[in-house]
Amino acid sequence: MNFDFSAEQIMVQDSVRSYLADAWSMARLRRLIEDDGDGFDAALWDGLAALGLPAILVPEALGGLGLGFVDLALVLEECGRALVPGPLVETMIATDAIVRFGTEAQRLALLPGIAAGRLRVVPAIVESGDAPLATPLAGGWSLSGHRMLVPWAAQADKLLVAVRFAADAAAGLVIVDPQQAGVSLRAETLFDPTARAFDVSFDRVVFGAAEVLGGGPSAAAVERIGDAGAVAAAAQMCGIAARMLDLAVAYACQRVQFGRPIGAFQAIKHRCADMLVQLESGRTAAYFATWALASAAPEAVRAVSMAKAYCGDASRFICNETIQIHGGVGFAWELDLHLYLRRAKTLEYSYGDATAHRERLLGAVLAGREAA
Amino acid sequence: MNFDFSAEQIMVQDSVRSYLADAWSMARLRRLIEDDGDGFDAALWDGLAALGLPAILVPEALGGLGLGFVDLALVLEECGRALVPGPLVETMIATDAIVRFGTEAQRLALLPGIAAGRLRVVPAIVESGDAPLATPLAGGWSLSGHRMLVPWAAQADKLLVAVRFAADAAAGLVIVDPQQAGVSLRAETLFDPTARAFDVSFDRVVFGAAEVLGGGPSAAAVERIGDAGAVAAAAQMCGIAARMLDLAVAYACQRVQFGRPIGAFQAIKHRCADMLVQLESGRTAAYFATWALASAAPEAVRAVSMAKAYCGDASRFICNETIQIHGGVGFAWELDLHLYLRRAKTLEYSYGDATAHRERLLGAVLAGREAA
Amino acid sequence: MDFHYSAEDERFRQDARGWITANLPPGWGRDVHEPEDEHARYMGRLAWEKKLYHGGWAGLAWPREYGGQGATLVQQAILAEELARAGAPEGLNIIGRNLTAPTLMHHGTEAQRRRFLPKILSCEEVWCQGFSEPNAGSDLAALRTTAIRDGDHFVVNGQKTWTSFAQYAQWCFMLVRTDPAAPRHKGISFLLVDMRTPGITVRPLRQISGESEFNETFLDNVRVPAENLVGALNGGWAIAMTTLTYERGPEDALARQIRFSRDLDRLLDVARTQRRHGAPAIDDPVLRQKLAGAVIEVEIMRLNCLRSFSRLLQGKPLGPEASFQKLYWSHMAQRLYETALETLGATAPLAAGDPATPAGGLFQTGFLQSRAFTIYSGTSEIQRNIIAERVLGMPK
Amino acid sequence: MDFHYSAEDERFRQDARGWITANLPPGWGRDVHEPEDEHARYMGRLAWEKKLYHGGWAGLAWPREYGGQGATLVQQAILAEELARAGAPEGLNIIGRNLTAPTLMHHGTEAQRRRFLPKILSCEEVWCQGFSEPNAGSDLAALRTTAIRDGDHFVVNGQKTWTSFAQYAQWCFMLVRTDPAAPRHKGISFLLVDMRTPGITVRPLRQISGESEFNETFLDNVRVPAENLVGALNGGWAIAMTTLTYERGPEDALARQIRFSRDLDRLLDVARTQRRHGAPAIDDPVLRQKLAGAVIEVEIMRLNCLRSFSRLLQGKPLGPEASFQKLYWSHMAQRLYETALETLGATAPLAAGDPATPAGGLFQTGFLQSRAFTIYSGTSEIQRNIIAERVLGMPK
Repeated sequence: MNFDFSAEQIMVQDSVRSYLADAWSMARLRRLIEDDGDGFDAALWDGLAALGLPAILVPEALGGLGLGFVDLALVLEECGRALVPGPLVETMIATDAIVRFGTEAQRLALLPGIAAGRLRVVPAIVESGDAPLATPLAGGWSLSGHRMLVPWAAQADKLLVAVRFAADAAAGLVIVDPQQAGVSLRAETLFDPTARAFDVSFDRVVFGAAEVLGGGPSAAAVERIGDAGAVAAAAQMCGIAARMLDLAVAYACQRVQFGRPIGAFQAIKHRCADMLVQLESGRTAAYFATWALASAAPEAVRAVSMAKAYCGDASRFICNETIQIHGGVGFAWELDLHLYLRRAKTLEYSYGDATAHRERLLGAVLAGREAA
Repeated sequence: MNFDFSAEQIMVQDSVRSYLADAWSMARLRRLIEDDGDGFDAALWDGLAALGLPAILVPEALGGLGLGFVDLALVLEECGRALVPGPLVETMIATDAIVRFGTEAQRLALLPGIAAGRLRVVPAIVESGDAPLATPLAGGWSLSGHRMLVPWAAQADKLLVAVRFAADAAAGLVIVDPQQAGVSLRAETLFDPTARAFDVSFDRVVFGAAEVLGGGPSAAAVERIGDAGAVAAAAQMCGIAARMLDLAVAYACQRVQFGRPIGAFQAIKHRCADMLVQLESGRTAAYFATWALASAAPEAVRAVSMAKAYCGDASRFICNETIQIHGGVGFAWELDLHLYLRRAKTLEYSYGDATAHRERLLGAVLAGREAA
Repeated sequence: MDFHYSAEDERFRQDARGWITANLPPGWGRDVHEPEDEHARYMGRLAWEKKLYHGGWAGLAWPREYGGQGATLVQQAILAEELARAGAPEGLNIIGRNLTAPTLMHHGTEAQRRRFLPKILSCEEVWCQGFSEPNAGSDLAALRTTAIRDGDHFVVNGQKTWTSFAQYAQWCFMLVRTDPAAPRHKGISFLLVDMRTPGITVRPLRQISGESEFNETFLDNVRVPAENLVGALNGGWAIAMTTLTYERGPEDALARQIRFSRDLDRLLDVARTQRRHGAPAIDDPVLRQKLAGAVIEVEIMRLNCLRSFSRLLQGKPLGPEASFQKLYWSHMAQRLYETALETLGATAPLAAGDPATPAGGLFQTGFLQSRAFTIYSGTSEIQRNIIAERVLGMPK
Repeated sequence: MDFHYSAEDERFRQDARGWITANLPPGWGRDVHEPEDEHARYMGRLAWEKKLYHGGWAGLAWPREYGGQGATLVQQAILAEELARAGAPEGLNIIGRNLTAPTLMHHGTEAQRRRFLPKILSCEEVWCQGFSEPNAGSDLAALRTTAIRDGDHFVVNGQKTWTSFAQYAQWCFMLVRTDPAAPRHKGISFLLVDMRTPGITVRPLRQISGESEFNETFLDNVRVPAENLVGALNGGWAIAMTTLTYERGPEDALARQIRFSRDLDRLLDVARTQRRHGAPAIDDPVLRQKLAGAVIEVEIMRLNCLRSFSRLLQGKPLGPEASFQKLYWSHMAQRLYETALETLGATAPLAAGDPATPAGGLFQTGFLQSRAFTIYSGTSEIQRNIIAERVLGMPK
């Protein structure tokens, strides 16, 4: 029983933070927005890959570090804090699913490349009207339908597409190459200008069992990638919220009105205290969830939904109040606050919102009581 | 188009307030609690009857003042503000139903007595497991089942019981004498020690068409008595909340800590400002609802549910925060705060809580859009 | 208390409804909204406001001698309702109508009123507001922009910020320091400044919503005729309080209520078409609670305004309780747009411009704009101070 | 990070669970709760605490020389979990265990520790706390109770208030003013006072819940041996800060979490049996959101405590972040009991004692008690000051 991160885990966090402090900046992020290009920062990707981040979850035998989700917790927080763009976090989420559910061949084919930073894989799982349906075909299936909000699909080498199999209505993840025939991408306009996502259509895309993660339908794999995404979102929201609170406190200590720093007024300082309570409680929930995921604990569903619901509400509160505390400059485009707000809001509604996760958690709790 | 009360309405309010200031006090209310008797203050009842309050809704031809629900608004607020106990407000709610739905004979039999302060009539409408069911009988019906939380049933001359008629599942209000054979009362233990309510059982209570309000089943009468109760509760909650805010502000201006009145600290003063906004918005909603009820406006359902939902939330917030602002003495039995809290909480859960009324309102709004 | 309308008012309503139906710009109404391009949007708003003026719908309750129609405040509220019902655009000269005009009616000379008020209604002159400065936000009395008398002119130097619509405005009312030696509140004057005067530079400030409604305004030896002083020299603070009272008051609020009510209406439509868990979002009981809460709050906002109007009709002046309106609607609107994003659910991360986002991204933009509502016109913290100290009488 | 328990800890858990099952007082467990009569309730709690002590479960993580078991903080947390799972009663000597003991461990003499600590664990001596006074609530340093040295005694005069369990306590630790001439914080000392000393009068204060856990304590020439001074003369303020840190810290919080967790468990049961609109309340999606929120918050409370324990295990001292625990759980509990009343719905106006109210009125009582949570042990306003100033470094 131990709620602390290890010295190694904290070292990794420090190295990520100091790399980002040196090699990355909000100014560079803004250039990516203004350039109006594909939003992908190859140098940043390479730098983070050189630090070993995509390798964390990959087994040592396949060129990775052989670590688990707990080892990601603080890294994800740093990614949130620095608004790291690009498909790094999404690749980590997909990696977790491949490590746990992939066949030997799939693991061999994908994980070394991921560990080396050569391969980018993203989940394509957001529910929309016309979900991809796989109908049987000689020697495989034909896939049609579409997925919205597929992150960085144009920069990804593979998509992990949540698919429904017509035969027995089973669900599964299918490995699809976005360049494959029948796959078409439409760039979406996003609330977070530092992100990229695509509406991906599948028109009779042919695939075989080799492309189904684990070799066949697996509802567990679909649920797992959603859970990993939810926890990654929760941890990133903690990072963003922590950064916002830092900015709020710093501004409140420095901005003088009525002859005093505004941070001396209870209206401001008490709110900052409430923000801290929610931030730290969110971290508590997010850290616990990474452990539950890593150890496949029986309470994993509850832990994941708890983290996503609580961190979503907390980051909403903290981001909104940070803007409020900044007063007039809080809604100036030049300040970075809205970039944090936009990313946090996007994460809040990704991988299930707080309401959905609360309902899921209560269902699990009641089922657990029933069983006990 | 006019959102103001008339000079006459404000005069009535003033007369009620000054009567209560002279003849009524929290000390007297506390004696009613400590005496552990029936909780009924006959002198108060007579005094308020002499002021004409039970006569307000009764037509002039029947000895009343021939006024409407708007004329009750400020009176109800004063009743809440002074925690007037006893079946006065309940009798007003029942009176409204009798005026609108009673047969000529029923109006003649009941309303003059009500106007004169001789007759007390209370609604028995709270939903519980075993609702009263009327089964046909030669020349009438036989009523069995029970109603909980019937206010002041032991002090009432008549109950207006919401009943389901077995034949066609129609609903209606039945006038029942609580002394009648087959009616039995169990005094309930209440959260509000200044109130009295009873679990009333009906065991084959025989009645005829003459006892059915309006002469036959009427879902509209049942809905109306619930609406009148909800609006009366909303107005009383405004009165309680207004009193609580007065107490909070007075205490905050007088209690000195750290060398300043605590009302000078933003943590306290800003909360009082928020309380005022909610109080006044609640009044806006409650006043509008009395008008909608009085004029049977098409928006009545929406107005009633808006008032009950908003005032419930507002009074919850204001009562809780007033106790908080009082610090240690806020949770002392000797202070009156908890008596207001208990009454307000009881009203919050009477005649439908905020959640139920929000759902009802949205249903009405969507139905209205459908129709438009 | 009576919410019925007189026969005359009902006739007025029919007239207004008829006129609006006949004159609404193409593309407006239930299912569309303003153009993406900001300049086009503001020009559209200006054109609509001018159309209203020419139709005889501007300044309904103003005195006739200043271009008004001599109608009642009730009719003004009816017009607002009908504009909302029709989904009509907002105007552009909001500051002129809602702030300059009442300020001049209270504190201007007869000459100033006759000079300025009619052109506000006709929209020949659009107004902006020069109060805030970089170091004078909540603490407005810390303002540093100076005006030094030079013959029959004042020479103004300094910097204003958050000057809404300055790039479209011909005139600006401005607080300037005319006596640097006096106590903070006693050395301030209220000036009317022609924005076309040499020495004025306007730099748009981009907001988090991507729009540039606000500006920084730099003043470099700007010469303002002394006759453009409103009220007494060094008596500007009290005048500014009047302006702020109107900025936060029911007339401004009712105009905003139009927009919130329209957006809420769209939201209810969207909730019917958006699907979640295989059913229309509107069938989700949890979302229904939030939508119902929004309906209630938007309706109470309207009724709160009517309640204030009733006070005005009785001749009671607008006081510090104007802060009450501002505090109410600004937080209400933030909740409204949060609920809107929740209604969008998984599609909330899309934005204006994406074909898959409903109502053209209206709610995402509204959400971003709403973050400013609790800041401009005096932050919520300032409003709470005013309410606590001046309405509830709590200590400073 | 690892939430698995070691084999040894799992054995400990089995032992604890077995012992609790065998020793739980009759009537306790999932479906019942404490007796109505307050005195009987407290005597029951005291008896249970003594039973735990005799069973070897008291002071698990305390040093053996003071009567402790030398076990780990983790095992202490396991015991707390098992007590919660079993629906066991709380103890009575909470102030002794959670406040007196750590204060003496930090600031007491060895003699004081050996004299007082073992009897806290055995419950031979129950403690109460004498900090607040009528005019020294949030502003604790305004206290006026004096202690004047007279030979080898202090003579204490004054009045304390909100002294929990004073009527059951043999001892009280108390803040007294020993140098009225010194600056407010510098003239205060920390005394241990035998409640049986002549001159002490205890008057129960009835609370809004109807209970009388709190008291006013009057001190009239009470003679306290000088050896009962803790720490330095006039050095009491720093010691009080230690006490308050523990009062607000994770150990106190975890004990409370037991109760909230037990009440929440009952609430989920009640939600299955209460009916609304013809279906079990637990099927109402809107209520489910609130119940889920309660489950989340109660679980995060437990995890927040474990996170603090991990810091303690690493030897990091408990600092001002203790205020964080207090602020979190007090508001959480208020939401929990509001949700409980909402679950009761139309039956919420019933109270303890009525046969038709579920769980014996537990939730109504809990609701009333919870109003005090954000007030005692330092109001939420004080906790927010501490967090802002001492954790976030914001200006005073």
